[in-house]
Amino acid sequence: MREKSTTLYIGPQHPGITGNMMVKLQVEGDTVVKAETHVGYLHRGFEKLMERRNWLQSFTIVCRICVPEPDPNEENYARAVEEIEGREVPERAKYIRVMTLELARIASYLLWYGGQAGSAGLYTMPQWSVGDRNYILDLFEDLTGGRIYHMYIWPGGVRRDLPKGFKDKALKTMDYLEKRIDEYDKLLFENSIFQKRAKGVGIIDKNKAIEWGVVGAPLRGCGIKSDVRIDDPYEVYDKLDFEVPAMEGGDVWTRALIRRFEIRQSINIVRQTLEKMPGGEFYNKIPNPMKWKIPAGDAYVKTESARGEFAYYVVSDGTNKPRRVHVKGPAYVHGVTLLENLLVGENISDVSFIMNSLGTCPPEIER
Amino acid sequence: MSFFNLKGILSPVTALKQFGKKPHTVGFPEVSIEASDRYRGLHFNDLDACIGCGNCSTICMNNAIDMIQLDGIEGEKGDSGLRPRVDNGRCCWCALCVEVCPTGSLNLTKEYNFVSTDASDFLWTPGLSNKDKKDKISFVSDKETSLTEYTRVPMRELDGMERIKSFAEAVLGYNEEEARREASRCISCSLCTESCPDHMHIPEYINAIASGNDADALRIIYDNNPLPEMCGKVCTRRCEDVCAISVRGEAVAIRWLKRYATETAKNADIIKEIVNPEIREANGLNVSVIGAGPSGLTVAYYLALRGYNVTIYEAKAKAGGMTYYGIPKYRLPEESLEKQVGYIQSIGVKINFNTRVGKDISFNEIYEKSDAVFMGVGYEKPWTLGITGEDLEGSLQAVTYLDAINSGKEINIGDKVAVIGGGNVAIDAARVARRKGADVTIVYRRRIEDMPADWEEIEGAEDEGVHIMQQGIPLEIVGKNGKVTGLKIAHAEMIPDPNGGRPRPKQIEGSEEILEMTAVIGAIGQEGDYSFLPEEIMKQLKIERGRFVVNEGGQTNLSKIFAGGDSVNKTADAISAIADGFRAVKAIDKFLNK
Amino acid sequence: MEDIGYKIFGAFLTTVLAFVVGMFYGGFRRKIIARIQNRVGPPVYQNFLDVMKLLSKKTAVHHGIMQQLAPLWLITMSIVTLMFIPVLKDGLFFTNLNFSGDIIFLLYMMVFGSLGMALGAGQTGNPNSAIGVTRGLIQMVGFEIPWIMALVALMVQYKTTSVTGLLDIQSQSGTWMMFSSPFAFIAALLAMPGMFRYSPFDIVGAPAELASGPVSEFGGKYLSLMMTSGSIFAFVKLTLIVDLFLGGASNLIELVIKTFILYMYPVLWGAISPRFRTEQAVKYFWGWPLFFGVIALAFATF
Amino acid sequence: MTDTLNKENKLLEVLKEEFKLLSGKVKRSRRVEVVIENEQIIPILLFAKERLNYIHFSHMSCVDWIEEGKFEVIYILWSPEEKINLLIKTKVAREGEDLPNIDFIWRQANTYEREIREMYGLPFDGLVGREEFILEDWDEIPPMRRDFITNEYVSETYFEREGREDAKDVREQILGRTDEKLPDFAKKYSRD
Amino acid sequence: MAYDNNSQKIVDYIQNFARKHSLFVLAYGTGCGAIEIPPTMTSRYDAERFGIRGAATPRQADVLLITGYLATKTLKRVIRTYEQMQDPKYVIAFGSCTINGGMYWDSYNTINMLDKYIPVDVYINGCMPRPEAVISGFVKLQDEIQAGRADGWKKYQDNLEEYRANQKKIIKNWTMPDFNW
Repeated sequence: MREKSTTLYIGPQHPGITGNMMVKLQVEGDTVVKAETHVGYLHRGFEKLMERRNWLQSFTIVCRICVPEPDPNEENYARAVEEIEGREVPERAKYIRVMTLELARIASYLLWYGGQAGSAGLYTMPQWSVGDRNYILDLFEDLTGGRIYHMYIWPGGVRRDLPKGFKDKALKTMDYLEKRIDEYDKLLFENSIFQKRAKGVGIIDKNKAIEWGVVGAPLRGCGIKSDVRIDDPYEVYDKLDFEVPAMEGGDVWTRALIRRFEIRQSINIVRQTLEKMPGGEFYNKIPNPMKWKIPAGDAYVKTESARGEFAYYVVSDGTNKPRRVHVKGPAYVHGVTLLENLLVGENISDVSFIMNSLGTCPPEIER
Repeated sequence: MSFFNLKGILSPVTALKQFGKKPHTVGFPEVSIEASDRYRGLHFNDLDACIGCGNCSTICMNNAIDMIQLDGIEGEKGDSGLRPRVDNGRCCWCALCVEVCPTGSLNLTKEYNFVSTDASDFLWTPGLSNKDKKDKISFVSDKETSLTEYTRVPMRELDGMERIKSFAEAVLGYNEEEARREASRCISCSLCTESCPDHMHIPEYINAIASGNDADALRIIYDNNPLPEMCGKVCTRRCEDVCAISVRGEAVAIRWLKRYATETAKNADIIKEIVNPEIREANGLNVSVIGAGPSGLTVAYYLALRGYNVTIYEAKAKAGGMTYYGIPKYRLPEESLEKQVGYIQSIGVKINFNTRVGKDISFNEIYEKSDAVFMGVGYEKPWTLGITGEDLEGSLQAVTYLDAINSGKEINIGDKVAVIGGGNVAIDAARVARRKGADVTIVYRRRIEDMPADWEEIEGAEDEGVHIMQQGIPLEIVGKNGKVTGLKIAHAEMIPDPNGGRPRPKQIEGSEEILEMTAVIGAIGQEGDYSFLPEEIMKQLKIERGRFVVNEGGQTNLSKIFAGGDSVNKTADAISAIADGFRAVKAIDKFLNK
Repeated sequence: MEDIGYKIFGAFLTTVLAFVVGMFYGGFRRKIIARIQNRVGPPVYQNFLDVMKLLSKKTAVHHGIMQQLAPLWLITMSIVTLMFIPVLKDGLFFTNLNFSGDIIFLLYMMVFGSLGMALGAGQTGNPNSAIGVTRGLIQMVGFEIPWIMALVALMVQYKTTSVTGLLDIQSQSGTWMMFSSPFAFIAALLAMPGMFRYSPFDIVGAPAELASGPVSEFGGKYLSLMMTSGSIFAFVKLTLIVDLFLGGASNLIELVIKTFILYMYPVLWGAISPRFRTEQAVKYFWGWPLFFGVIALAFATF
Repeated sequence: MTDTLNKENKLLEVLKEEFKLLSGKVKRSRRVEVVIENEQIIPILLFAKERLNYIHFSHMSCVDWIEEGKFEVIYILWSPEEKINLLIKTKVAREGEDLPNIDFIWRQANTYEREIREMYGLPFDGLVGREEFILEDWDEIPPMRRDFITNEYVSETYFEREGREDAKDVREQILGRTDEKLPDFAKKYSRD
Repeated sequence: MAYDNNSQKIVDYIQNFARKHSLFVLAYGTGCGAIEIPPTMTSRYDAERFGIRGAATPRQADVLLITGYLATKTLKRVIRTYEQMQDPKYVIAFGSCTINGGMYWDSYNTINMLDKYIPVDVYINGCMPRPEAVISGFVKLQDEIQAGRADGWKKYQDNLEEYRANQKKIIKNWTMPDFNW
């Protein structure tokens, strides 16, 4: 093998990259000796744009920050605005929100199934899971009117009530998915080659994980039980019954197991919300959006998204436009400092693999 | 890692059984999934239902919606004549435009396939380019989900039975919080401004109120209305009829908001301090105004601001004309008018009270010494019913009655009063009579819904215990000993007008009855009294059907004489009079500064 | 003279046959994998369209002469290899040019094409290509060892170095080599997916890792040549194994059935397997395949 | 509610004892906010991390208060044990001042600081890292500063598809029909 | 070019037929519309049955999908990628953003009109376009190819100066090699 160091660019145009970003690798033989994340290919200046848009107009733009799972953005933004304004949200809306978030989590995990297996070269998996993800998107379409960008959770509640027959359809989809996930298990998790690929790769040090800013499934994959849903409960998560897994290991395999466990939990939560959902209002109407002012103040709100803790820091100066909306996605840390450190010493075959297991999503790094 | 992981090799093999399954691929294009019932696809706009308020265009943060003129769609009152055009190169399908559409004409459809090689195709007009897609409408916004607030903030009023005890103002007015809330309902479409005879800057002052800036609101209001508080209390508010929100809900309470803004200034000095008008240097031109009614005061105020020397000749002791003497005090308290008139006087308008032109001073004298004369003399002389028995004691006209009450005189009307007519004056007279302790019945030829009076007034009257007899035609006032004892009426049925007009009442034969009354008040209209004019002027002035004939600036055929108010326009309300005055101001200014 | 004419015409027909069969196999592969993946998949003739389209593309890449030669080299080697493989046991057209010792020659030729490719890819200057080439060579070392051992075992066992010789032995004894020398067959079978470079051995082109590896810089006509060569080469490999272990084929239908069944094995395994890392792949080849290769050799020797 | 905010109040007290806080308050359960001079940023962060076990650096943000001529920088920490988000705010002048680099305390702060340096032009003393993080070849004023007007920049830099010039404003259309003028001081209340 | 020759017509027809039914799509998710590419390519919508498949590198690709907005930083890479692609090549533009800026019309970092920088053959409307719409877009492109109208690549060659000027206006640090045919 050659010991000369080569510079290898993974991205921005590269089938293995998650989204549109670039990882610049210094490679010796097959081993990465230095990694540098380059982002900015998807920078749209959301936070600048929101300075020009009023509180409601900003609601339609926040979901675009993260494509695979836009709902945590909407929910975070809505909750931040509600917190500053002191607006009450009806109980039913909270249940619908939780259901939406969990559906989004399932959809995101299904996409992750595809990405994780696809980056390992198992192309049947993405065909299945991304294909089945469409059924969740169909549910979203029925519920919100959009497949990807739902623009559904807005300040004060949700935009529309559940459509007729939604509950049955959702439950049926959940049953179907549960069956399918068993099949995924056989194809992916019981697959000896996948196990060989995933075990012992991209290990995060448990003792340093929190300090490094690791959140979400990667942190739980280090054996640390941390989940915004239980640490800082929002909406109605404290009234639902679900388990947060934590497993020792810190490698790609543990992270995968955590997600495999969580997708079932999410299906379970969706069922629970559908059962427990109270009647009543779904929306505490906001005043005329063009004249809607929020009193001065700030709020820091967090949501557990599929990739980890999603946080919004929103500042109002008392006008009808936000002063500042700062979005921090989990990938902000995962995709830059963590990835850069984790890749060192790994095989270049595993670069994309590790990236997928961390859930690196460039649009939330640069926004 | 086990040495030989048999399960790990065999388990994935089970995946191969999928080979036998039917693929779940969606066919194309023969079988394509129908988008969901809520899908946010391309726009559809019902061009007939749309009123061109442009709210969709305003809410769109992407500047995707332009309001454009379409062939065959003309603007009218309550319709700007513009229709939205969508730039799909901007649209993000957030459907906020649907959520804020006050009429519900704009919707999204299930259609989403829009593919083209030419980028300019994506600029299209919903409803025109996709006429046939009305049945594909999917994402709609009903009154519950719409972001437009369809219910107005309720106005606090005195209780009906409490009201009739005194002449205290019945309507309490919004407090600050209510006003802000109500003002924030406005979508600022400005359709109302066209409908307002005076074209007040309604969206601007409502926005000022909504943004918490009452002083600015007052300044904007005073820009073309010198008697806003009066309007805020008694205006006929045609603006609210065309309010975009009124298509599906209750119009913004424009009148109450104006009232709120003006009431923030407690007296004339504060008004002057807030409005702080720019008064131009005196230009040495004299303008005389006959009649201190709304139109006269308007002319006087704005001409005074422009540096003219303005003198008003008022026959009565108080300024305000019909608004003082014709409107009961529970609607427009005396102090309110005095405050506004005081402000007008404070900027240099001279009012000669108790000076009836033609009696105390001759018209010719005024005419000679003025560079221009404005006549805002109004309709003073009431019409009589034209039925027998009108000369009986206890038979009187509403205007006379109100005038007397407002001047502080007492007129004995007994305890059972019939008011004939369905306009505001009739209701006023009825409610005043009610406050004087009488049991009042309004007799109206048509149905309640045909009454020209404001619905709020009618409701108020009913609350106060005024009976309304609809479809009753007065036939004769019955009297004994020269006093009214009853009113003979006949009931009527409504027959549709073959020409498409509103249905007309037709007397039902044999339905006559006599109602016992102590007084009968007629309120069927007034006319002008031009006896103050000298004969040679009368001869020259063009008068048609009792009204001066004027051009759009209020100028009569005698170029020095301008006229406005009830004696010119047909709408006969205060705001029209103010509008006439305002137009005359511009015309006089132009006329004298050629 | 007549004989030569048949030979030349036979060579032409063989090439066409290999091309057509190889292309259709590729098409079937895509279709079958698609069905496993719950979808419809492209038409079976899709690969023809792809090649035609690529041929019709303009080519404006110049990295050097070697890069331009590489695809030609590749296809030449494929056809040359094909020429030395008896497609049918007997018959006029498809027996081709074989001679004693051609197994050794074939072993040599099969590596040769890849080497040319390696040179061409190396010249493009694309680091992905370079790494892909390295990986390809490493993998080749991996699967060649059990594969060669299996063939050597056959040669030692049956004392012939000619494919025709082995075919004759099979038809004389009436048993296929897969039964008569099972260990060699197992070793060859386990090593075979490595030759096809389908999952889990697609480490050379691994899109998620190396874009498409050595072929990164090849487009248009080059790529079409490569696809053609790949199709022919797939046919070559399948036919060779059929000849060696499955008793060859005496007519085209038999050939197609045997090769197709054999072909399904790497294809289906590919459909359900993620990719090995390079060293894992080598480890795999030097595990069970090598083990069976050694046993086969021992079996043959003793 | 006061009973449930015990740990939050306790945290505030501890911080008040240790540092001279400009202000501090419990925003709600699990959110404590303190404002501090920018010289004390490193001491308070170290104190929070080492002594109070606020080991998770959640977030770092910057707000441009252009009217005051200040940037407000917010450090948000999280304690996995106490489960409290501690917001530490400080203000720094928009021009001429800098903040200390804290990436030796938390290495991921490096990313935040690089972004703030790039988007606001706020320098961090001793910050190492590529100058360009998100933008490329940017030579205007840093875009997140409020005096950078994005739509003006866009209209002079990028193209806009033609064909929309015939758009009309509803207000102007109606004004035109009524032959009325809008006074200038009222215009700011017209809808844009 | 003169198309008076019948044999030329037949060759063109066959060429176009092959080009039409074999579209290699470059795997480059330039914007958020890329999220609908996996569903389009996978089992539910299965674009492969139209001959559409992914290609890892620009050299092998025929179709460049601009999936939504383009940040200026990406624009530079897109131009480079586009120029590396072999003729004939096609560009499909997704979503509103490529037409007139979409929801990022006032963003300082995204371009508004894609066709000022590289030629576009087909626009698919939507934000983002559904997989069905994406497939319709491809079908439209196929029709255009069959009819010989999808000639954006020729336009690019002919008007290179103009495109270059526009590109250089945005990309301040132009360090790319010049386009060689």
